[in-house]
Amino acid sequence: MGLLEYKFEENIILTRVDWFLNWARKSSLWPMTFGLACCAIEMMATGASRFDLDRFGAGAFRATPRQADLMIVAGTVTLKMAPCVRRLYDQMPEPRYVIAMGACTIGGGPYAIHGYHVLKGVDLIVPVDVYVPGCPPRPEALIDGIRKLQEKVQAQGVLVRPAHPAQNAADHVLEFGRMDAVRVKWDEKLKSGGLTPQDEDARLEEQKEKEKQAASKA
Amino acid sequence: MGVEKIAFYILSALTLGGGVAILFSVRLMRSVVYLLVSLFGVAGLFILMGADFLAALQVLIYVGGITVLLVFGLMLTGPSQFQNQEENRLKAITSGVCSVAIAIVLLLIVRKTQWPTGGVAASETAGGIGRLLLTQNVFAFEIASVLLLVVLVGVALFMRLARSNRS
Amino acid sequence: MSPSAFASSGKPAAESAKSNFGEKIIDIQAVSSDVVLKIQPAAWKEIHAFLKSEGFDMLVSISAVDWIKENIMWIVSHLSDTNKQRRISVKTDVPRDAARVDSLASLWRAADWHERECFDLSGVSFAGHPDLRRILCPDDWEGHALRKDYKAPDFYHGIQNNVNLIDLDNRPPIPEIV
Amino acid sequence: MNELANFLPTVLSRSGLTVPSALIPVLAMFLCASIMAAFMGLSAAVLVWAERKLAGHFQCRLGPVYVGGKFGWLQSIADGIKLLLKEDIIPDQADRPLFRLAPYPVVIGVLLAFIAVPFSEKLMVTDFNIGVFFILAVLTVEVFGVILAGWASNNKWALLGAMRAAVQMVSYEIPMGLAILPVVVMAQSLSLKTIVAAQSGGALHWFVFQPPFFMAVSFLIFFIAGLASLKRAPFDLPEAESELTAGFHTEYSGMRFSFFFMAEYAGMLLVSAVASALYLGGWHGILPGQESVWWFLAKTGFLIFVMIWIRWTLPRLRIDQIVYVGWKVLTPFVLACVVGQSLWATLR
Amino acid sequence: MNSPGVTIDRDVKTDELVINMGPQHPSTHGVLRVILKTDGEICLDAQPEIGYLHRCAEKIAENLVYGQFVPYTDRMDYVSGMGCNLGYCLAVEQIAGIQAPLRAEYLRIIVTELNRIASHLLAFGTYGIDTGAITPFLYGFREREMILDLLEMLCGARLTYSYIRIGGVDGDVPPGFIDKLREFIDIFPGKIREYNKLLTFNHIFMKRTTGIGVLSPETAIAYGVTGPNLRGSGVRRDVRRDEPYSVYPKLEFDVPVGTTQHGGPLGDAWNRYYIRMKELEESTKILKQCVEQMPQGPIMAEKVGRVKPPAKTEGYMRSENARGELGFYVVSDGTMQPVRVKVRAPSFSNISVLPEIVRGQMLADVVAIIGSLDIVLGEIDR
Repeated sequence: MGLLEYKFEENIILTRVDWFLNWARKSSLWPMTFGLACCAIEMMATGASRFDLDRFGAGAFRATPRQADLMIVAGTVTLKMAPCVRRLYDQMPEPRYVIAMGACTIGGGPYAIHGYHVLKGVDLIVPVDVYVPGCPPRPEALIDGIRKLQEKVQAQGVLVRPAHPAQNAADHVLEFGRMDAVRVKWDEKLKSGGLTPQDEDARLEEQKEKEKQAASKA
Repeated sequence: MGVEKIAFYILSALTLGGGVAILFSVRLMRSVVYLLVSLFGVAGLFILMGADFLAALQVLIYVGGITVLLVFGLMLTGPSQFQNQEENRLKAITSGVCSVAIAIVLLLIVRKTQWPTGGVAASETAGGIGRLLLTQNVFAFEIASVLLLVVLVGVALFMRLARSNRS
Repeated sequence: MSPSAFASSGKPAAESAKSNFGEKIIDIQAVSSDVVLKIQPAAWKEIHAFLKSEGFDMLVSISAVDWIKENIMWIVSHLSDTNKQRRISVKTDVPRDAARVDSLASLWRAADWHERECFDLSGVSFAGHPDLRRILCPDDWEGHALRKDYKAPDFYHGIQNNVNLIDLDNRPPIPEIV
Repeated sequence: MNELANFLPTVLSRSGLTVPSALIPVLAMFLCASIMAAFMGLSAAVLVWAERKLAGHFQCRLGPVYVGGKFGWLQSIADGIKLLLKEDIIPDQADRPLFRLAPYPVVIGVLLAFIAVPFSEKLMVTDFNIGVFFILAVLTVEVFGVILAGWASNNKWALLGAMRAAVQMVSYEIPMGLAILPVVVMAQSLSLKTIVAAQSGGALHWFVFQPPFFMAVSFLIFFIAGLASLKRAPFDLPEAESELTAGFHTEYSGMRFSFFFMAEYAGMLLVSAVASALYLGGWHGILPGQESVWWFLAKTGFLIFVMIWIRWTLPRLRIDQIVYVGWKVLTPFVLACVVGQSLWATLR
Repeated sequence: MNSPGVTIDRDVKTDELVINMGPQHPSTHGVLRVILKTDGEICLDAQPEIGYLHRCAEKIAENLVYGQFVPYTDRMDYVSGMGCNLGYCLAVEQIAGIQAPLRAEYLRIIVTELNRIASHLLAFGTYGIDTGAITPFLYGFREREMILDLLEMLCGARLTYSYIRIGGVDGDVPPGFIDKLREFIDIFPGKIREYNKLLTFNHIFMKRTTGIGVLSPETAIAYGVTGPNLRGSGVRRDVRRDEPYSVYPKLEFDVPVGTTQHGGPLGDAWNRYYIRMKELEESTKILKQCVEQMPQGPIMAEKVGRVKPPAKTEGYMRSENARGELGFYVVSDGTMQPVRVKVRAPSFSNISVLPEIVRGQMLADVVAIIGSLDIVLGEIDR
């Protein structure tokens, strides 16, 4: 679709086509079999008989990221696991979506303060579409998250760039733009001799500077 | 020039092209694929001659059996051996001479033999082949099957010996 | 048998150890759950070998307790006897900056992982361990987390790790993870 | 196809088109091919949906409900369109030409085999006089595609999957081929049309129910070997999800993956269709004189249901057990059946 | 090669293949990573790599007051959180000298045993998936939902309960709970028979799992393997019976051990699995007795208030969780925060035995063996 994406002005036929393509995408969100911790058990329960995720067409759990559309990050991501999560995300084909399930995934949860080895939010390493809070969220909550994601997908532009980018739930696409920019920047750093502690210090400085500015503004 | 002739040229090109490609391909796995193409060409030629039983046999045995075994062997022997080894010049010369000699002999045979011409419209080749195998050519057929049996028993025996040696 | 009876079930073994090792056993304590043999660090392995021959065939756990004020570390092991249902515990004091005892990996296979964990989290080194490396934290992790003076890193491979520095409204850009 | 070729000129002339007579067979061929491809795609879609619904009901849940109305009947359409829209990834280290090539033999193998399937007395593409044999031959091409896919992905799981596929095929090709022989002995022909025609006259004349029941055994063996050659549970080792993540198609995404997916379901249809033609009397009904394509479809559907049922009930075998079953159980039994049936046919 | 059932010869000499299984793999039960060295289908070596879920619980414990750590214990063995709650609370009660009232003890045992059943049902289901049968998983979850409903009535949570508190339990049973529990106890034995029919005695399943991953009693004890895995090897050891705590001395139950009468050797994967199925029955028995014996009375010890054990006291509490012997070693320095909480997780020792029992098995068996050990990564990595 890369060739056709955003290549058209808005008109009634293409909008219908867009609607149809988005309908297909949202009706068949195949999640990846990817459980990290406690939330994974609730994710399994969501797929099981009582809650039956398959009703929404999202029940075909795929074991390989290549065939999945949706990564439900279910459970605490640790720093040791973070590169793996990121690699799995990179291996998924576009369009891909991420649901951050549970408090730990959203912001470290109960492990945020003293958990030296816990990632403080999975959105530090992958862009997230829907956040489902809870510790762990009930299956109903996850289903609600998937419904929300379906709404978001339905509002996306496929052939036509939506009139109001903010409406395009996605920010998904914008998110990618941002990510690529970051990637380029870091790639350059890597080529010029790799990351050094000084780089991290510089970033920290930058961060503090920003905070100061924000504080002074306020 | 009918459809058949066009088909004949296409299939021959596939067969020969596949064969040549096998020779010049560096990766063993790709040459297996070229072999497949060549075999399909031959099968097509058989169909063109009305020998559809033979064509099916060709696909079943060569594609289903032989190439799969080849691939299996390739997979089991590890990635380092998938590239053709660099051969020395002497080997190249000897093999070249041999293949040229074989080609000449084959050509001579083709020239000398009186090939039966004309349409052999066989409606059901399978029955005919079966009849021939069990009447006229029964001896050759049985010899071939005995040969295969000997090979099977031999392999089983080898494995048994190797196993008892180890334990 | 009541729970308190279990707590003292290692008493005879502790006493026979005391009579065998004498000076090397500093004290026999009775805590709420076990009989604790308090020993010299140098005798760590031989006393465990003795207890194993006494019938304590299962090493349940090895843990270290960091007492930063006293500048010592406890290294504690818990043993149990699967046949006679007895339990006993062994404890030794080592200085914080030279936390080091002999490895028990040759006595119990279970000690392998327990000691690796103890090394990883508390920074106790076990002499004679076959493969003493980190087990829970990544290999390039710095510091030993369960030491009382441990401070978590602010960054790990470009990922922010200090929750106080993360701007919640404006999350930092996503880094390329190397 | 020949009927179509005869029928075509009248249709064309009626619609006012003039086509050179030399092109008519070619046109008929194209028409047939596209009809078959459409049929295969559609039936695969229906089967995917049916499997998901059935699996749901086997597992005390509903399966797809919301997509496209009441029964989720548009589910596989949505899946298919989504798969078409997905990004097509070819891994960096993969053998690119082979990686691109691999899905096609898989689909073409199954599609070609459909040529020889007799849906009813009239409704079949062409009646080969070696029909059964042709189907067997063409199916091997499919497995070659699978092996190629596993190899070209340059992924260890995929490679293991491909190796398993090869092993499985070598073990099950022979029982499957031999299981056909008793039928051939009875019908005195390799043509599927003749074979089905030989079973006319009610359920008692179907080959499965022929005394002395060598046929029933060989039917079972054919069905089991067919399951194995389709890589369906409990023989789904090449793509064993819990062991090899997704086996030979681990690295395939989007469109290319959908080819494998489609081929699996079309393969189910094919094996069931062939089995019902060979043993269950094809288009003949239970009572004498009933002849309809619906009978054929009903029998095929029943066999597909059994396949789905087996899949959602049984655990998976291990590779050595699969080889054991293939060589040491099925092959001797089917050989006995062949010999027994031949003796029966000559002595009778 | 340590399995008498299956012997595989290396007939064809081929290259060794190093495969990295996990941390994301459908059958590593979480984020376990196993580095496999294989020769074709035969596994020559397997090294488990853990730590992908290291959530620093022990460090967190040192920064919280005693009572606040209870929710974190839920998240250790997140499949049977009640057992962890119980172990931790008993450990703290031991060093702080608190005694929970009798009704609370009974309630604790009821919820722990219910949770044990839920945990074993999950193990049963995922083991089905590991061996390729998907439906048992959903059957297991069907009954698991009933248990979760019961527990939800008690404490409002489905997975992470924090129902057991230091000094007692969080709340008394709501009306209707006991009836629902009785109903569950009545129908559950029938369901166990259904599971056995569907999976346990399935021919293919038995062929797949008997004789693989044989764990001898000596190896098991040397590695500190406990719980159903140890009992599968024929060692009759169960903390509930051997060193009883809470009200277990008053309850009658069997400790099932591995058997050879179904064809496999002692300590194989099937036996480990079968022990869990047997324990489902035993837990149901315990539940029945608890419901009958439970007295009226308070559910919280008086004057628990802020827990502040005396300085330099230590206690090591062993309890039998669904996966084996769960130990909490709590050391106090006289403040309201513990100086050290060490968790002796059963799965930690259970998975360390993996290299020993997968050597020489086939790749599919590796998956079946990991499944039969029934590990929970939250507890291994803590």
